[in-house]
Amino acid sequence: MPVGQDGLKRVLDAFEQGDWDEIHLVADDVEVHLVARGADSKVQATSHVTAPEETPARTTDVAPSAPMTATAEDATTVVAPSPGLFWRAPSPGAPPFTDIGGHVEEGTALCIVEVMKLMNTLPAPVAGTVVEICAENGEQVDTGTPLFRIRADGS
Amino acid sequence: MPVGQDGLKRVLDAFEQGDWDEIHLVADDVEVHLVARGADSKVQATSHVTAPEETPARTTDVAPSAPMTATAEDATTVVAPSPGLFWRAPSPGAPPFTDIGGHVEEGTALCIVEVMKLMNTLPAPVAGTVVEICAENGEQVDTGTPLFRIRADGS
Amino acid sequence: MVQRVLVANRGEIAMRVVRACFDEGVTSVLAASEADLDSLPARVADEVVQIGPASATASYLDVGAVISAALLTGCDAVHPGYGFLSEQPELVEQCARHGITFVGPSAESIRRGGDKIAARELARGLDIPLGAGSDAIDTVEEAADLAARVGYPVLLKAAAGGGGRGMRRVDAPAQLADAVVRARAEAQSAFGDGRLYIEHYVEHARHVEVQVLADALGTTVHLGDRDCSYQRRYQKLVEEAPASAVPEELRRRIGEAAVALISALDYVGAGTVEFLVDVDRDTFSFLEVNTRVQVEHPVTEMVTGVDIVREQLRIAAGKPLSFAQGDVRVSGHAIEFRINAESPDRGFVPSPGELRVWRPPVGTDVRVDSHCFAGYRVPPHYDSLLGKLICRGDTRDEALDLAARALDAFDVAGVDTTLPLHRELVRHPDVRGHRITTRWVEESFLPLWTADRARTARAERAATP
Amino acid sequence: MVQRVLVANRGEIAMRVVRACFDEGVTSVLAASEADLDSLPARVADEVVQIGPASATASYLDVGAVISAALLTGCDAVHPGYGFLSEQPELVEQCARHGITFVGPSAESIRRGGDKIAARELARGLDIPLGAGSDAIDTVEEAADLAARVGYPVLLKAAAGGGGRGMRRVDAPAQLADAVVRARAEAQSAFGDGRLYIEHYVEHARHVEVQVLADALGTTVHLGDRDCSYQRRYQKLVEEAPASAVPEELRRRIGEAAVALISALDYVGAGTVEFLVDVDRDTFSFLEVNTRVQVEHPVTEMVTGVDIVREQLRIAAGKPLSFAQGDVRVSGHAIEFRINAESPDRGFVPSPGELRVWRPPVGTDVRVDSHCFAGYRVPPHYDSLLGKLICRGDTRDEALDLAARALDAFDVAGVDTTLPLHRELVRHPDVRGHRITTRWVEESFLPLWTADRARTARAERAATP
Repeated sequence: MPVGQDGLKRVLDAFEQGDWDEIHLVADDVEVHLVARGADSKVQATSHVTAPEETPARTTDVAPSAPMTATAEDATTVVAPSPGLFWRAPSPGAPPFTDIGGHVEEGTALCIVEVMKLMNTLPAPVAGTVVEICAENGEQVDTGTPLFRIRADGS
Repeated sequence: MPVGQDGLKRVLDAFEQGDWDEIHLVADDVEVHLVARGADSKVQATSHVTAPEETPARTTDVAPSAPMTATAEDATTVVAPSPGLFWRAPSPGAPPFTDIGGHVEEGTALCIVEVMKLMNTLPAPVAGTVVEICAENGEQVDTGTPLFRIRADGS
Repeated sequence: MVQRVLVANRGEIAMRVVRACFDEGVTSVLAASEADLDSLPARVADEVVQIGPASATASYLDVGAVISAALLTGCDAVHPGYGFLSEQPELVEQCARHGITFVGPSAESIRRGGDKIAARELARGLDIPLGAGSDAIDTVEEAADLAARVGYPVLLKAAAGGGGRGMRRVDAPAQLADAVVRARAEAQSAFGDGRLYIEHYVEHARHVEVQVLADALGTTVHLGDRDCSYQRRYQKLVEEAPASAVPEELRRRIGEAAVALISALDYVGAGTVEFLVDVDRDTFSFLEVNTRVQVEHPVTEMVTGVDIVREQLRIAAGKPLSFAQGDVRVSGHAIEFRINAESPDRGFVPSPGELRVWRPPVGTDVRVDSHCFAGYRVPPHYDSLLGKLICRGDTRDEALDLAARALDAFDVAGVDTTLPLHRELVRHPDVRGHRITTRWVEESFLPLWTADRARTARAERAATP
Repeated sequence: MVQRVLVANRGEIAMRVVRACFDEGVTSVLAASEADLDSLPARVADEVVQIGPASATASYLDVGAVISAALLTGCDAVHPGYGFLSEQPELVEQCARHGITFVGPSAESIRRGGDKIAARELARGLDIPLGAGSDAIDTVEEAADLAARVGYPVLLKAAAGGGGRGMRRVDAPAQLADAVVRARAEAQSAFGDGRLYIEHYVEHARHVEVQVLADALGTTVHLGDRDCSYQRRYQKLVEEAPASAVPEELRRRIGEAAVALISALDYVGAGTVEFLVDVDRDTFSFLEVNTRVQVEHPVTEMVTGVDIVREQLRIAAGKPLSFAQGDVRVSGHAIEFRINAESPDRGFVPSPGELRVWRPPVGTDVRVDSHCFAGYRVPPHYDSLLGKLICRGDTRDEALDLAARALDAFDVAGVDTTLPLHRELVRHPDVRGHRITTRWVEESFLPLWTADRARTARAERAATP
């Protein structure tokens, strides 16, 4: 059954009555994208412009894996220890753990790699300055994908 | 269970008692190849040197498809009308339908393409001389594989 | 002892036997040709032994290759599946000689049951009806006598003939004398032999067969009947169980005849006795015995709950059948569709190649027996059966409804298949009404369906700019 | 009317619901996130609607997305599966508001049954035993009184606590006074709140649950029990049906308690009532109600023959259950193994990636519920369940034997899975002897198994030149 006028109309009615910020559906040959007036970050979230909505809501009690690192050109590269999703903040809306130019101590949390509901917080392997952030917030990364480059203090 | 000495010995005994010409088995890491003294064409057949043993035993009552043809450089190419096995003779041991240098009339049988037990006899599309046979007897061919090139009479 | 079974076959029946081995807790060793080393049964079986090149004569049909493969891999039994060597007494004898259990009847049973003339003699001795016929006739008077006896319409056939030549249908006594003269002349010119014989012409026939299992301890049971009247060129396309269109009383007598015949053969294993039912006369006649598991065995499994291939393995191991005749209940109705790699639009030419998509339907009363998977290359060397869709319902109508939906959901791409044909067939009023006879597919269904398909294709071409 | 069902879930349960829709003859429309558009349920469902990006909060957990998807595609019902929105009263209310049937209980039932405090109150009112416990204690004397009443060993717990902090086990009255003082100090320093309470410490517990189905016409039946004591970090790993290690009389009372509770909730749909059985005392206590179909429902289906998900659809359509309590027969024993994409050798870290090989075992009493296929990329966004292997036998021993063989035959490559763990577990003497309690996996099985694996790995490394 192709999506008919009926279905579209019902979605519009529901959207007007509901308190939903945004709806984005694709069925058959129809794409529906509705954004409520006054809706803010959520819209941006699902349009993939800035920080996605997904919340690293809880960290688990599994010990974080030590991040794999690789040193090149005076900077230490922090890579993803597993496939997963790269999150720069502890929770959505929260400020990022760190940013370019930021200084970190050895062990300072850099980011979260989320894999199948498991939140893996990656600590900085060295004290130093973040010179590059190599992945986008929310990006799907693979094992070994570079995430951060940190110039160690005194190097 | 890896193949043991027992299994090998039993095969050898059976081969000596039996009237089999040739046995070729591969199991696990063992390959057994036994050829009876005095065995002739069958040996060659399964060792893939000359005409395989498979017999186009009967032709079916399905009308042979007209072979697809393509003309280039003064010669007409006869291609396989379907995937299948290319047979140059009507039955094993029989002389081939035709050979390089042979003259054919339009409609003369050139070969059989066997597909899933169906024997498809291909007729020559033109009268002329066979200048090339492009596939090996018994070869597995695909739709469109060139089989023969025939220089038409008078060209 | 049956602990390691050489599965001497390929395709969907190899999968079926491998699965039965798993169920019985015995090891399966697949005997595969070079072309089948990457096949699904080769991946699913416990072990694999390569028995020769792609060519079946040098692999699946080579008794020596099969026996040596069993010896090499230490198998104590060989399951032949159907086709290939399954009804080859030589394989049975060679198995016995080398101390290997053949999963099937004795060589003697195969010879007596498999040979049509011998089986007809046996049936005659048991008073099982044979196709009404006659010995050669000499005079027109003799012909008139015989025709009156077997009943009109009759068929005049050339004794030396075949393939329909010299065959002549006669509907009434008045036409007989002329027909005999002409048929004799035709036979003489065609075969150099003018002898004729007379049969009753069965206008509306159903192919009905009975599934039998017999263990080595002397128990023979039958699992009810199947109706396999959907045929094209004597190849079954669709099968149903039970044969519920045939009157109850006739089915009872057919079942008894099957058991009598199997018992007289000292048969051990799974077997099928085939009959032709004359729909207009409510009579039946014996056709032949199949001394192996058949392609269409799943419809019987679906309505009885008996696992025929597991029972074969039990029987071969010398165990008693796992149930008695009194336990057999035929519950509901099942129908099977053969999915062949063939182009029904192009005279059913085979269509090997790579299966880009292979997505069978899933459902509780839906069973798909197949060796296919997405990415599988259907080899050109063997037959075109890709798999079988079997659907069960509490009633025949429910089974057909389910089958219609399952066929629609069956998604195959890369090779042509008989699926489009089945999708139409299952919805046809004659099928719904259960009015199928052995000539229905070729004479009623296919001509219209083919014309329809061609018309649709033309219309589509015309609509494309 | 339930004619078009929006399947608002993913993974194996989406496949399960799509299949049940097919069986019931209703149309399935899969609501899929962007990451799941190429998944198997998206290919098998009749239709697909994309409801948002990979992130579950913006797709599978978004009530607005699910409701609008149902409206857009003209669905008259929503099946929520398990997890995600399946126990979210808001989805139920929004469905009602838009005239869509929610396949599950009312919002009110979910609230009263799903909330642990509310459910405990309800159970208390029905005289269903609760975990033996106390209100906060003030003095050592009060503690001694209570401890004597609930029975030693007891557990002192911080009222404000959690995660094991401030928890202290006391085995005998002589140790109590000292323990109370220390625990209070610990609780005070950890939570700024020194209040304690006392529970009986259940040393050997089994997790037993009862599957219930209730239709809208007032019929409530139970389908027997399951034993889900194999757990790691409160996550079930393996489940069995029936809970045959528990004494018959206790199981009868547990079943009655479950039905009483469900009836008191005016419940409509499939639900599970969970209990903890104290193995040493032969007592049971109520844990919680799950107001949805559960991951482990197939073990119950395998021993009863009831299709729980089809019954859910029937119930949602207002139809009566297709069977009565008197028809329910628990026949044989079934066991389920969760195949997770996790590395048991590396602390069970998830292991997403491409499944190079996915070859589940085939067999009559073997069922594999899964959305996986060879070539499938397991996405990192969702949980790690790849599928479930369920095996049935006439006895528990037969089920375990079959499971051992099926686990061996289960071939997966490309991602790490829990299969190696299950292969050892199923052969463990404690499992064969049916001596499992809720701490067995973590305290008995895993430490030894992990050490063993590490030793084997080291030996293999050493043997490699």
